[in-house]
Amino acid sequence: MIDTIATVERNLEPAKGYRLLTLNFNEEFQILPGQFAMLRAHNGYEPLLRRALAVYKQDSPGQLSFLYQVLGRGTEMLSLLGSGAKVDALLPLGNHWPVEECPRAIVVAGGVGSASVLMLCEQLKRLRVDTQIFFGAANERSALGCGIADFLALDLPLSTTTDDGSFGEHGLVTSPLERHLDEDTRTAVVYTCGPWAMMKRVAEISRLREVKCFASLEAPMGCGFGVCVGCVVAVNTDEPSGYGSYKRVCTDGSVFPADLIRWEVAAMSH
Amino acid sequence: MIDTIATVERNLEPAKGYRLLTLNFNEEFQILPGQFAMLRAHNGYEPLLRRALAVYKQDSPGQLSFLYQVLGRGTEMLSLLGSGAKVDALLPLGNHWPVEECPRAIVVAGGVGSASVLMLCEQLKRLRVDTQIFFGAANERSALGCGIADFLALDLPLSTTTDDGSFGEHGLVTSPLERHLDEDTRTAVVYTCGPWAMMKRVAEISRLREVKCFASLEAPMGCGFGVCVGCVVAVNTDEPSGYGSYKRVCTDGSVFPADLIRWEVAAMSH
Amino acid sequence: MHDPRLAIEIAGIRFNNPVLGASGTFGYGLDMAELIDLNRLGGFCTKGLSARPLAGNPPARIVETHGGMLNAIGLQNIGARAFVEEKLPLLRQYDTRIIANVFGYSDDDYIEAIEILNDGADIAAYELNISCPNVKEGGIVIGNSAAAAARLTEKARRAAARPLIVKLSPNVTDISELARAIRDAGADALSLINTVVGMSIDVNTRKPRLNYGTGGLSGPAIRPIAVRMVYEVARVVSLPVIGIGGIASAMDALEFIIAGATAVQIGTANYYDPRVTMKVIDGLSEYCEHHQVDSIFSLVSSLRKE
Amino acid sequence: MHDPRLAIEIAGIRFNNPVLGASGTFGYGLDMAELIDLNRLGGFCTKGLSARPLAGNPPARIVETHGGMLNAIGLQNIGARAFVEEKLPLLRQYDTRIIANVFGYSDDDYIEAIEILNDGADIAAYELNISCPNVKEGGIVIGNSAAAAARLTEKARRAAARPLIVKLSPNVTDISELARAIRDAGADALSLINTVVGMSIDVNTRKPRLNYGTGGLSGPAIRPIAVRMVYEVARVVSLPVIGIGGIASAMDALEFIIAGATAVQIGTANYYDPRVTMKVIDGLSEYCEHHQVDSIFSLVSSLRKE
Ligand SMILES: Cc1cc2nc3c(=O)[nH]c(=O)nc-3n(C[C@H](O)[C@H](O)[C@H](O)COP(=O)(O)OP(=O)(O)OC[C@H]3O[C@@H](n4cnc5c(N)ncnc54)[C@H](O)[C@@H]3O)c2cc1C
Ligand SMILES: Cc1cc2nc3c(=O)[nH]c(=O)nc-3n(C[C@H](O)[C@H](O)[C@H](O)COP(=O)(O)OP(=O)(O)OC[C@H]3O[C@@H](n4cnc5c(N)ncnc54)[C@H](O)[C@@H]3O)c2cc1C
Ligand SMILES: Cc1cc2nc3c(=O)[nH]c(=O)nc-3n(C[C@H](O)[C@H](O)[C@H](O)COP(=O)(O)O)c2cc1C
Ligand SMILES: Cc1cc2nc3c(=O)[nH]c(=O)nc-3n(C[C@H](O)[C@H](O)[C@H](O)COP(=O)(O)O)c2cc1C
Ligand code: FES
Ligand code: FES
Repeated sequence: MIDTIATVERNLEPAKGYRLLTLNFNEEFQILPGQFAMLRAHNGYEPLLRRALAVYKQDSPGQLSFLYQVLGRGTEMLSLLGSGAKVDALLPLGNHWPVEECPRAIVVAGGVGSASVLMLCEQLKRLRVDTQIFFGAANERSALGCGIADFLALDLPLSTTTDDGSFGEHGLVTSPLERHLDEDTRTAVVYTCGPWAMMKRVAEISRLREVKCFASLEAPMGCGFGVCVGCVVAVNTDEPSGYGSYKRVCTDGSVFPADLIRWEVAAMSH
Repeated sequence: MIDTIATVERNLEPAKGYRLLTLNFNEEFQILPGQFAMLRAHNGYEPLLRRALAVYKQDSPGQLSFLYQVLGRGTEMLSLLGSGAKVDALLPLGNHWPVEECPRAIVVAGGVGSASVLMLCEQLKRLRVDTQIFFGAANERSALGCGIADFLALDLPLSTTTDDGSFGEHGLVTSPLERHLDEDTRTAVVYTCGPWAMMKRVAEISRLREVKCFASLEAPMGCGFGVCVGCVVAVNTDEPSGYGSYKRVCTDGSVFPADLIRWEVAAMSH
Repeated sequence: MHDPRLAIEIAGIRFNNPVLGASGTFGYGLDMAELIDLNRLGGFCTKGLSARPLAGNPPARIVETHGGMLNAIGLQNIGARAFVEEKLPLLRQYDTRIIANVFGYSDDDYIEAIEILNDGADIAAYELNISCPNVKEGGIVIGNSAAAAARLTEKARRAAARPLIVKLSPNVTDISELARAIRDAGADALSLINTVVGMSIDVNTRKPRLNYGTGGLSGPAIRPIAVRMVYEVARVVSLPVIGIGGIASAMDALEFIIAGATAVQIGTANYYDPRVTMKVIDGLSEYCEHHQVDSIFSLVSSLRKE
Repeated sequence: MHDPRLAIEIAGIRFNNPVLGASGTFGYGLDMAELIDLNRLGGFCTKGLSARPLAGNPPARIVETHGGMLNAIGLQNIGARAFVEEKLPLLRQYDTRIIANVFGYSDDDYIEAIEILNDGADIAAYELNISCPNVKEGGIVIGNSAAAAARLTEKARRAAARPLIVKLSPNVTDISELARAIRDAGADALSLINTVVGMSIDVNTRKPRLNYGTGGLSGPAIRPIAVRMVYEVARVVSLPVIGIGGIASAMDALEFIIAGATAVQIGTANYYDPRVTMKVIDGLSEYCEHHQVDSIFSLVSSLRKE
C-alpha cells in the first residue's frame, strides 16, 4: 500500500454517467484481481474523503484504469478531471478474489460491479479455468458504461441481461445464473460483485445449491486502510478479541465468503 | 444587478500569479468604471463565498475581462477555470468613480488595484480630461501581471515605480505622486486603488495639499449586494438612522471620498 | 403561482411555502427584491432590530472557513423605528410574510423594540434573537440559560401584539431543556439554530481574523448540528419549529422538515447563491411531485427509524 | 532527525513534536506504520479501549457532510487486554509516545480498563474519553456534566499509574466550567474537542444516514468551534491543553497552538491524507524557520489582541 500522486492519462465517458479513468503512476504495481484504490483530486477541498474504486485494468505496471459510475459528489469530482490533472491515490488495497482452488468459475457481475471482476476473468482465462460470465445491467447504455465490450473481448462464455431488455436477455442476471446452476451441477465457485440486493440473491442461490460463493462488498469508506472501522459489514462469527462481529470491508475484504455475511443486517447500510 | 451564469472565454496568465479572465455573458451590460462583480465557479463546493473582482475591461456589451492576483482559495479556484467553464456572476455592483466635475485627474494605482482604474483612465481619456497616471508594483513581474502593457497602450502620461526598481522608478508610487502635486498645483482630483497602506498615504498626501481624493476600497465580502453588512469600513459620519458609522464597501462604495474614511480604524481589517 | 402543496401554517400565520430568508442574511427584504421575486417567497426575517440603531462591530466582521463562515457583525441595524417608518411602507407591496427579528442588550431593550414594532403594520410575527453570540452584553447569556430565556420570553409574549417565535442558541448542552422552558413561558414557535460560536486565527499576525475575536459559524458546515437539534427539539416540544442552519438546496431543507421543522430559513447560502430561496421552493415542489406528497406538512417529523 | 524546536512536554512526558494522531483515526498505530514513519510522530492516541472488547454499532457508521463527516462507530475495539498483549509488544519498536484512549459505560468500566492498561509497558499516558456521543449508555452524560466528569476523573486519577489526560466534549454550554471541574479533580492535562453531535437524513428513504441515528461531526467544518473552545479553556485553566478538531495542515495546527494548545491531535485528515501528520510536522518546522521561533512552546497561548 502506498500513498502517491498520480496523473490523469485520460478520463473517457464510454456511456453517459460512466467514466473510464486511466492514471499514470511513478511507481510500478502488481495488482491482484479485486483490489482497489482510494482516489481523490489532488489538493481538492470537497468532498474530503477519497472514493474507493476497484482497479478495472492494469494497462502496464505503472498505468491503471478505473471504471466508475458518476453518482454523487465524489465521483462527480473525479469525472471533472482532465488529462494531466493530479490525483491522490492510495493503493493497492483490500484482499483479492481467491482462485487457488477453483475447478470451475461462474462470475456474476451486476452494474458497475463489473469493474471488480474484469481482472478476475482475465486471470481465470490465463489459468485456463472453465469460466462462465453472467453480466447484468439496467439497460443498454449501462451495459456499455459497465464495460460489456471489454467482457465480450475476453472471448469467454458470457450471458448478458438487462432490466429493460434493451440488450441481451430481458430480466435480472440471477435468472440465467439459476438456470445455469440447475443445468450444470459440476462443482463450481461463484464470484459476484454488484448491487447489494443482487449479491444477496446470488449468495442465496449458491447456498441453496451448496455452491461456494465469494462476494466483493461495497461500503462507504472513511479511510480505506483499516483505521476508521467505518466500512464494516455484519458477519456470522463472533470473535471477541478480533474486530468483533463486524468486519472491515477495506482490509478484511472487500472479498468475503458469501456465507460469512449477515446479509439481512448489513443491508441496513444501503 | 443580475445573477447569471457566464462562460469562460479564456483565463490567461499575463505573469506568474496573475490572471486575466474573460467571460462571455448572455446579457449585455453597461459597466461604469470602478464597478465590480462577485464571481465563483458554477456548482463549486469550496470556497462558498463568491469573490469580488473589479471589471477590468469591457471587451463588448456581453464580454468582460477581470484582472486578478491569485492569493488564496477563492482566486485559486478561479485560476483553475478553463475555456468553456461556467462561472456564477453577480454584477454590476457598487458605485463608480465620480468624474463629473473633474478638471484634472491623477490616477494612482498600486498593485492589482490597477484592475479598478483601467476603465476609469479610458473614460477620462474619452472625456479629454487632463490625466496623469501613477502606476506602482512590487517588481517587473507584478507590473506585467497588473496590466502595465494596457496602461501604456492608453498613451496617457504615465509614471511607473517598482518596490525593487526592476521596472520604472525605484521606490513607492507615492513618491512621484508627492513630487507631482508639489510641482503642479492646479486643481486636481486624485483617484486611487491599491493596498490599504498605500491608499491611506495617498489620502494623506492629498489631504495635506487640499486635493480632492477618491479611493476604491477592498474588504472581504460576504454577499457583495448589501445584505450581510460584513464588508464595512469605518467612516467619519455618524448617522443613527442609516448604516451607523460604518459603511458597506459593496453598496455604499467601493469608491469613497478619502476624507470620509477613518483610515486608522478600518486598517484593522488588513 | 403558488404550489398549494407547499402552504403551511405556523402560530396561525399562513405561509405560501415553508421557505424563509434568515435574519441577517436578507437585509430588510428590499435589498433582495432586485434578485428574487419576493412574492414567491414564504417570508423572511429582518436583520435583528433593536430599540435604537446600532453601529455594530469594527471590521473585520466576516471570515470564510471550510464549509462556512464566521461573522461578528455586532447587530448593526437601523433601529426598530426606522424600520417601521422607512422600510415597512416599501415592503407592503409584496405578498410575503415579514418577520421582525428583535434584539436587545437587556430585557427592557427587547420590550422597547417590540413596542416600537407593534406600531408597524403588516409584520406577521416577531422572532426573538436571544442567541446572538456577537455582542458583549446580554444576548449570549440569555440564550444559554433556560431561566433567563424563559423570563424574557414571558415578558416579550406580554408585550408582543403578534405571534412570538423564539430563536434558540446551539451553544448549549441540552437544547430541548431550553426549548421546554421557552415553550412553558408562552412562545408560539421556535426557530433554530443561530450560529455556533467559533474562532479563526491568522497565524502570521497571531491575531484573531475577526476584530471581535470570536464569531458565529454558519453555512453547510453546521447543517448536521442543526438537523440534530431540530430533531431533538421537535421530539419533545409540540410547538412549531423553524429549521435553520446551512441550508443550500431543497434536499437540505427536506432534512430539516423530516426531522421536525414546519418551515425553514435560509441564511448564508443567500450570499453565495442569491436566488437559492427560489431554487429551494422549486425543488420542494419537485420532491412533492416525485414522491406524491399532497402537502409538505405531511412530511414534518416523518423520520423513519427502524 | 527531530527538529529540536518542536519538542514539547506535557505532564512530564516529553514529545519529540506536538503532532499526535487522534483516537479513532489511527487504529492501534500499527496500521499507520506502512504509510508514515511512526518514529517521526510526536505520538498517537489508540482507538478507545474498553475493559472488554466491543462490537460497535451496525452499519452505516459513517457519512460525509460538507467539510466533515459524521461517525457512529460505537467504539468497536479489541479490548484493553488484547491491546496490552497483542499490540503493545509490536509498538515497542517505535520511538513515539503511545497514549491509551480509555472508554467505559460506567465509572467502574473505566477503572477496570485503566487497571488492565496499567499492566502494559510503554504507555505514556491515558486519555479519558468521557465525551463519545455514539454510545447509548454513560459516555455522553458523563462528558456533559461537570459533576459526573469530575467524579470520574478523580477515580481514574487514583487508578491510573500514568498521567491522565481528560478529553472534553464540545456539546456543552460552558466548556471552561467543565475544564475547571476536571482540573480540580486532578487531571494532568486536557484534550479537546471530541466530535460535535450531528445528524444527517436521507430524504428519499426518510431515514437517518447513520444506523445509530445521530453521530459525531469531525473534520475541517468544526475547526472554528474547536479553536474557540481551546482558547476558552486555555485562558482559564493552567493545565496543558491538547487541541483537536479539523486540523489538516500546519497552519491549522498553529491556530490551536496560538490559541493555547501545547500539542495537537489530527483525526479525520488522516483518512483522506494519510501522511498529513508528517506534513504538519514539516510545516511547523518551516514556520519556526520563517518566523524565527526557537521553541514552538513560545507560541503556545501567544494570541495577540489589541
Ligand atoms: C472496495 C470498493 C470498490 C468499489 N469499486 C467501484 C468501482 O470500480 N466502480 C464504481 O463505480 N464504484 C465502485 N465502488 C463504489 C464507489 O466507491 C461509490 O460509488 C462512490 O464512493 C460513491 O461516491 P459519490 O461521492 O459519487 O457518491 P455519494 O454522494 O457519496 O453517494 C451517492 C450514493 O452512493 C451511495 N454510496 C456512497 N459511497 C458508497 C460506497 N462506497 N459503496 C456503496 N454505495 C455508496 C450513497 O449512499 C448514495 O446513495 C466501490 C466501492 C468499494 C467499497
Ligand atoms: C470591490 C472589490 C474589487 C476587487 N477587485 C479586484 C480585482 O480586480 N483584482 C484582484 O486581484 N482583486 C480584487 N479584489 C480583491 C479580491 O476580492 C481578493 O483578492 C479576493 O477576494 C481574495 O480571495 P482569495 O480566496 O483568493 O483569498 P483569501 O484566501 O480569501 O485571502 C487571501 C488573503 O487576501 C485577504 N483578502 C481576502 N479577501 C479580501 C478582499 N475582498 N479584499 C482584501 N483582502 C482580502 C485575506 O485577508 C488574506 O490575507 C477586489 C476586492 C473588492 C472588495
Ligand atoms: C452575517 C450574519 C448575520 C446574522 N445576523 C443575525 C441577526 O441579526 N439575528 C439573528 O437572529 N440571526 C442572525 N444570523 C443568524 C442566521 O439568521 C442563521 O440563524 C444562521 O446563520 C444559520 O443559518 P445559515 O447556516 O443558513 O446561515 C446572522 C447570520 C449571519 C451569517
Ligand atoms: C471515526 C472516528 C472514530 C473516533 N473514535 C474515537 C474514540 O474511540 N475515542 C475518542 O476519544 N475519540 C474518537 N474520535 C474523535 C477524534 O479523536 C477527534 O476528537 C475528533 O474526530 C475531532 O478531530 P478531527 O476533526 O481532526 O477528526 C473518533 C473520530 C472519528 C472520526
Ligand atoms: S474504510 Fe476505514 S476501516 Fe475501512
Ligand atoms: S458584502 Fe455583504 S454587505 Fe457588503
